[in-house]
Amino acid sequence: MADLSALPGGQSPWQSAARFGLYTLLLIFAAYYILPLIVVLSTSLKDLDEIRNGTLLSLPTEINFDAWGYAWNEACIGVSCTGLKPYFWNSVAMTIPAVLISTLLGALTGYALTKFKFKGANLIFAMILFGCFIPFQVVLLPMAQSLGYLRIANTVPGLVLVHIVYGLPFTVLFFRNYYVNIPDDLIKAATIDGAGFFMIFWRIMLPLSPPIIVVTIIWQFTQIWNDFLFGASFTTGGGQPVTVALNNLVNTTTGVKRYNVDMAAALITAAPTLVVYVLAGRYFVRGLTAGSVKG
Amino acid sequence: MTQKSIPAPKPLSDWFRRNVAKLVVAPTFGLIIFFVYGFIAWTGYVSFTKSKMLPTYSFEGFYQYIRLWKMTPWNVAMENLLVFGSLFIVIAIVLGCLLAIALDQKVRAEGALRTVYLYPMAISFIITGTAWKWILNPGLGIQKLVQSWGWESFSFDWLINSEMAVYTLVIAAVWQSSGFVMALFLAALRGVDSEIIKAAYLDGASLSRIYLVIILPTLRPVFLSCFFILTHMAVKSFDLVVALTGGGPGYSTIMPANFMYEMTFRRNQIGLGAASAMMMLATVMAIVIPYLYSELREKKNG
Amino acid sequence: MASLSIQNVKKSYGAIEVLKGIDLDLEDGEFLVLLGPSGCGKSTLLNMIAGLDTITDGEILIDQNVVNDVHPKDRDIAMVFQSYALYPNMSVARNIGFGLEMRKVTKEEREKRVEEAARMLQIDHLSDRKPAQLSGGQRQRVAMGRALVRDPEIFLFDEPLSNLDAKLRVEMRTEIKKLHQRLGTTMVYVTHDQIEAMTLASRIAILRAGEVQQFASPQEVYEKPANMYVAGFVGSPPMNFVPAAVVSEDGKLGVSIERTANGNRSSVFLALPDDRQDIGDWVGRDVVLGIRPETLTHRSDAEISLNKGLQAFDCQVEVLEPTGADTLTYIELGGREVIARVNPYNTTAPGETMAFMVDMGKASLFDPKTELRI
Amino acid sequence: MASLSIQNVKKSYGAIEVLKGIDLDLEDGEFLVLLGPSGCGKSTLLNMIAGLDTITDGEILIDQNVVNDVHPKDRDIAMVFQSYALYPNMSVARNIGFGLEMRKVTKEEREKRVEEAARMLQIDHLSDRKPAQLSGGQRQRVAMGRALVRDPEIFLFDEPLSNLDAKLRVEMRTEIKKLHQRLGTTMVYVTHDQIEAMTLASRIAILRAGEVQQFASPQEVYEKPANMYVAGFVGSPPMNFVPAAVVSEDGKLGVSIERTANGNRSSVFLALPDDRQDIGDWVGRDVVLGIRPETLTHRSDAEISLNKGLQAFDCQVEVLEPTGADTLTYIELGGREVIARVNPYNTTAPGETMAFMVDMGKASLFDPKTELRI
Amino acid sequence: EPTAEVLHYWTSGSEAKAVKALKEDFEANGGKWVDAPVAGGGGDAQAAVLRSRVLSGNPPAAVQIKGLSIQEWAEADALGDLTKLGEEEGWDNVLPPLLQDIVKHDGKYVAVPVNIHRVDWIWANPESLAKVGGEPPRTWEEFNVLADKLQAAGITPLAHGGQPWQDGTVFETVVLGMGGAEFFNKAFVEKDPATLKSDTMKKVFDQMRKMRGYVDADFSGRDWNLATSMVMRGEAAMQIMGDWAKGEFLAAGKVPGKDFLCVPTPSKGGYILNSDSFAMFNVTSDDDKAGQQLLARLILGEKFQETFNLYKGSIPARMGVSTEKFDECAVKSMVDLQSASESGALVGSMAHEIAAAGAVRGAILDVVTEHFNSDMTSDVAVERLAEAVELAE
Ligand SMILES: Nc1ncnc2c1ncn2[C@@H]1O[C@H](COP(=O)(O)OP(=O)(O)OP(=O)(O)O)[C@@H](O)[C@H]1O
Ligand SMILES: Nc1ncnc2c1ncn2[C@@H]1O[C@H](COP(=O)(O)OP(=O)(O)OP(=O)(O)O)[C@@H](O)[C@H]1O
Ligand SMILES: [Mg+2]
Ligand SMILES: [Mg+2]
Repeated sequence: MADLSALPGGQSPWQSAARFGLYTLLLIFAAYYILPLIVVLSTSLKDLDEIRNGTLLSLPTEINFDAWGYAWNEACIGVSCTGLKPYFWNSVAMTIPAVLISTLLGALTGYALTKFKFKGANLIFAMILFGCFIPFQVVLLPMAQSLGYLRIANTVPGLVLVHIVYGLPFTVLFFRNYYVNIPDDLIKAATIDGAGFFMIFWRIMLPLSPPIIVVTIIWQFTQIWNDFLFGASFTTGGGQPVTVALNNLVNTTTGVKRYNVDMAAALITAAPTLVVYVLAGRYFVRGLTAGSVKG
Repeated sequence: MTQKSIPAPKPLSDWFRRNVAKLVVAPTFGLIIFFVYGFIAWTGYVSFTKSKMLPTYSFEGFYQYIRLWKMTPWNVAMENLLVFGSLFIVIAIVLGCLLAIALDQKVRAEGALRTVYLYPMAISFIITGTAWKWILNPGLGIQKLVQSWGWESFSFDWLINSEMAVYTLVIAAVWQSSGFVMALFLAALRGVDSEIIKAAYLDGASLSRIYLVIILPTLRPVFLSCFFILTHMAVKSFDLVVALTGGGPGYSTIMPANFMYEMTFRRNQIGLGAASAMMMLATVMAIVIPYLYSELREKKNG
Repeated sequence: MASLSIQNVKKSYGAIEVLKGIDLDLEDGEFLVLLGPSGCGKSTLLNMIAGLDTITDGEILIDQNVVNDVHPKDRDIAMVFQSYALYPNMSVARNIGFGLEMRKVTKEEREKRVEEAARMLQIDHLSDRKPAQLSGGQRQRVAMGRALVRDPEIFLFDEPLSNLDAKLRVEMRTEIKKLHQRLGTTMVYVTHDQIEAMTLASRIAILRAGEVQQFASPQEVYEKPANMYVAGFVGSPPMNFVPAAVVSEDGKLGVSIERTANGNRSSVFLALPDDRQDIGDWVGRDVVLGIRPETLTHRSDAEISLNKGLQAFDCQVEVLEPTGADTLTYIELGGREVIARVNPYNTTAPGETMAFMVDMGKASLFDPKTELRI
Repeated sequence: MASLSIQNVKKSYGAIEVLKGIDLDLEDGEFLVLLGPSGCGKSTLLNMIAGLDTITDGEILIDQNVVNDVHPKDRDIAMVFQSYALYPNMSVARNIGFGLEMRKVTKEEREKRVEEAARMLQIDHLSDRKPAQLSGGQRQRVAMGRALVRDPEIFLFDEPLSNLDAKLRVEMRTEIKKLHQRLGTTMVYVTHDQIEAMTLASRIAILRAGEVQQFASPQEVYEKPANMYVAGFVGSPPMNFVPAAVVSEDGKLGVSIERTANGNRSSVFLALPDDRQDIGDWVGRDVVLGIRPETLTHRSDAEISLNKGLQAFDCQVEVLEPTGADTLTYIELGGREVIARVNPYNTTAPGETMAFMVDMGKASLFDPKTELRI
Repeated sequence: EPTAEVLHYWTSGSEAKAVKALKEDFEANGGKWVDAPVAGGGGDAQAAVLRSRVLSGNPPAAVQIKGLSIQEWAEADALGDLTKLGEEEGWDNVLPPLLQDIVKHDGKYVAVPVNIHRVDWIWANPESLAKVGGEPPRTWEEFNVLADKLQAAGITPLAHGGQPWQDGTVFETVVLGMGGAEFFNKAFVEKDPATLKSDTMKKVFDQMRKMRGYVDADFSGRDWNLATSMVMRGEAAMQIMGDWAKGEFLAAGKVPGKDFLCVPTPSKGGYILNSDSFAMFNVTSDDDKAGQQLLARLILGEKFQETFNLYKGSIPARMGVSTEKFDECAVKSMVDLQSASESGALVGSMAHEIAAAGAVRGAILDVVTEHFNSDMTSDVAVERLAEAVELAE
């Protein structure tokens, strides 16, 4: 948008005051957003005595990474004291295929629904979209039964399937809204050039999709990585994702709470998604600009 | 130039070519039909039974629904959804929009600020819930901090006040989602035709006028998108309650999803849980179906 | 090269009939321009020829073969789109060669042909660029190259110049013209710009709301427009329409035009050339006289003496619009604003009276009711 | 109404100098057209006049007042944008009245003036529609209405017609012309379409890469282009440039042009009119002869006898491009492709030889090195 | 190879150690242990997992569930039969009758108990009591007097965490104390509306209202162990909590009788019992079946009973385990259990799902916690209680 301060007659004292107010506002909200992270981070760096005696908002007097090492390598989850490490890799193994498959299926479906419109395509899209709104608690029981019938209950493929299914409405939505804005002429040109459905998808549509692929992958990655409910319900023991392990570690029913370990574990669990957002956040906004939002 | 002959159509590959789009959509659609609509149907059926520990399948009519609406916790949950939902949606939209506008003023360090606003979206409430619990806890967090600065009478005890606790949910939920709303608005603001703004300057409108009267109204679709994204989050909010208040004090902050979960899994009342799930779905449908309808209408024309 | 035949082709979207039975026949090597306003169904027809849209009724034949059910890629056509539809992710060379690649042409062969096409269009130095790095004119050339390299039976163009600026448009128009002269391939070209149609076409089909108004050579369309719609659509500035009555004066057939000059009503008589005696039965009836601006100009006695059709009269000048080569002069005739194309050296200031002449040999007469040419 | 003076105005974006010292002076009520190719800085200059962009160096004066630091809204100017920039959420009436609303004009007054402007532009029946429900031409009118209703000192237009189709463009051009004639307000109009510039301007400033090439009346720009760039930019088809040498033959000054007709080299001599004796020192040196297509046409002895400047020669025809009113005929002169504008009735088939005449009184001569007019 | 997948929610601290002991024992006896912990909310999350596993036809071999849930799962035909093993091992002779009722369905053993927790404890800080010259209370009146004194002295009388199950824990001790065992059972086991609406129940709620006053401002949502540490630090004087709280004191190096006191909540020799148990689900493979047998045998073995309960802070489920290694609180618990059992003052915990199953317990807690967190009158509370219990079934 046009830059107000660049206008002639725009550099009045009023303007500088407004500018000051603007920055104040931005910083106050930055504090609001960053506060919980700071609390978690500083707690994870304190030792237990300091936590018992100080306030939560006080900064650690001495930086201490013991809790991190303990949470990663040693903390007991149930009877096995392996730390979060194995569970972390479980999550990786589950998230990557689920994200990739749901993104690919979403892209294909979005493409078919926009560029090869057939009768009822809109209705099908609407029906798929409605899936976004189904609360996951509702599907736990029938899903358990279905996974049992499919003989993939309590397995990683089972969990991957669940995440693909409930991620699809979002990925289809993203891709469809993006592809709607890609000119039909491109498809026509490629058709005349002799490319078929999959060739066009592979050679024309996918190379045009990086912005929306970034948005979709970030979204799906966050959703799936952070999922607790499905992970807890459809896996047990050593196959559990890291969020469930974190919960097991943090939610003590009896015993002494080691807050620094809890917080370190929480940060370890959150690290991948945090890193993704910090590194790719810019592409996220750019991708949203590129078409997943109307208007 | 040589004469090239035009090949005759081949029936099989032609059939495939004509139907390939449908074939590609079929797996996705099939999955959705089964795992969304099939499950809704299953839940719908179970809500008409007296299932307890495990689902049973003998039809019992509206028994569970009648029971459901007689239960105080359910009514509280629906009320909470209304209060929490409307506050959460309104505040997140207003705040997200405000931040987007502020960030759109060519500010320095925009990238860093944007990341700070956006990151809560990345973290599950299972994780940050604890932090918020501490921050909002009068004896540990902000209240204690401010009091230790010398303002002894300062009080911020919403978390433990059954009248106010629901608002702490709003604070934390807004914290998590408003950055996303900000990103949506920012994306849309970046797409506004700069000539329109120039025209408005020439027409003598001030910056605030330009935003209020000209830009924001053109962002109507973004408002709608945000509204529905936030609605879906509000209806689905579960983790938030579990992590922050555990539904308490009492059950003053329980949400329909928590109620459903509690009934189904803790109290072995699958039928009742299914009935509450159907009520949630009905609520969602009442909001979403008009949206989907208008969305597709618009797409067709534009 | 191929002939193209469109036989009673119809297209409906749901209840809306977009094309209402189109009949067109084209020989090998012809250049057909489909001309019409926005929304008249030009693109729809072109898409149907390409096979990108199904045909509701009727038949399309390429080289005497019905192609209604042939897949676009098997029709051996190439198409240039208004938006160019270049593949944004591919380099120029890749864009041009994509059609060959899909047809499994060997790499060497492909490269040879791409280079050839690129050189022909003078874009060989751009081979490695992406479309986003090209100017409008360059993109247009790439789009043409993509069509060219395939050496198809028929070229289709959908308003290929409308995204270019005025200057480039003229240049590219000439290039397309030359291309056609060189290749001799059958071409179908869609536009709503009549000047493009006139300069390029060997035959023009003028469409209006899904119906062909006239299908003829540019010259015929220009000089003998089938109806007032065509007459008004072709030519810029458009043909002047003046209400008139056919009269016979001193034994000569002609038209009489009412005028209101400075509050005084008067009439002008313009004699028709002798070869228009066919309209004898129209005497005493109202007609619409169609005069092209370039046939209405400042009086030149030298020319009048040479051309029998030229008729002179005086008139007050209202507005002047210089275009450089000519000055458009607005006068009032029969209650209508009428444009005359005058040499800049012969103009008068607005408000003054000037001597005009009109070439009645090139005038058209229309029936005011049916709007058809008489 | 106001005068406008632009004095040595410069603009840089970072290290890039986009405008390199522009000087323009405009009287009350003039119609200035800024003409130039894409990216030459036209919009930048217009934005600076409007106050939408800061001035790096130099001064802009409106009515003798320096406005460099005056806020856009206080400059009393109105602007019509290329994209129209209508407020999408407001009705037509509200769009037009918004500027008045911001200036706290009372509701009655506002409604009166909006209605007046709408009626003037014939969009009064559309008052309640939203911009999205309007056609291109209607939107354009609303954008004009928005400017009009404010009754500003200066109107600015940034390519207001470039989004319209050919036909509408011509219509709207005439309307803007009439508007200026009626209001008499000072107007500044940006375009890259030379025909718009020619028809509308009282003065044209031709820009190229941030520099003014010529600042003069349309007639002067057309007939006496300051350099080859201007000559090539104005006029469609553009001026023909032919390499030639100034010679003195039989005591008459003229230019000699080399030709290669059917493999035989020969030369054509074209005498210059007597009033061009000023170029005596150029004898024996190379020049570029500039001939506008309309001054190069089929031979007409009647005219040659009347106009001393007309010189005749024969030439082989290469390509024909009929445009309806005229046929563009391509011939080869001095190794260049040259366009002649010929009456359709006097054309010959390509490949045949035809008799031409050229009006040397209207020819321009350029220095091949500096490209400046001699 | 006997295999057992064990689904439990003992995920950390002393519990995890206790489970680990079982695992090691199991493995030492040639079994293969598949650990399936699901922490959170006293089994909330586990409940969902178990449901999913059963519905998907793939239940874990042993699941930590308790009280009436065992009966419900047994009714749903989801549990296996351990009767043969029970006969071989003579469980009828070593298990207290109340526990036998819990783990038997239709006279068949379907689960094995691992421990006995006493719920009705007051954990007190002797220093704080000394400051006001108070003695541990023997009646609720004494409790109130003491609490008032403590409050006057600026000490929070009652350390409490505002979570429904903690509210329920306090509530049931008051019910037992004011109404006695018969009243307790009539209300919670028989769900007798008249009892639920009785004046005694109103008095109970009056007492709860008083207790609310004894709690500090920040109690809401607090975890119980945080409340325990308040007592340890002397910020609060007493906490009403089951004997798992002892683990916290011990972990902090406190000595029973010296640094902290354990006294039963005021009642006439009553005892509220909570017991964890492992239910054996229907499994198909022989390995799993063998694993279940082995596990059941080990759990009720004397050795395990001792180690496990030393870690966990509870007392053995089977009788006749040597008291030698147990601390004074545990010994007191054993003695009181014996006498309560004989006098008929032994009841199962409502808050911990021994006396009442999920739905009823939940409904009761709903009302209790709402009353505790609002200014609802006792009259309204009893009405609501009766109504909620009726609706729950
Ligand atoms: N898929 C469709 N469904 C319904 N109507 C359509 C569809 N495609 C085109 N039309 C309608 O068919 C008519 C002709 O469209 P077409 O695109 O052929 O026009 P056109 O002559 O190419 O116009 P333009 O010059 O604007 O490109 C229009 O009125 C249009 O609204
Ligand atoms: N904000 C900016 N930063 C850097 N360069 C700019 C900026 N705005 C314009 N330019 C450059 O200034 C030059 C002139 O731009 P301007 O928009 O005035 O061209 P124009 O003559 O209006 O072209 P067009 O006909 O395409 O509208 C261009 O080369 C453009 O790239
Ligand atoms: Mg079209
Ligand atoms: Mg511009």
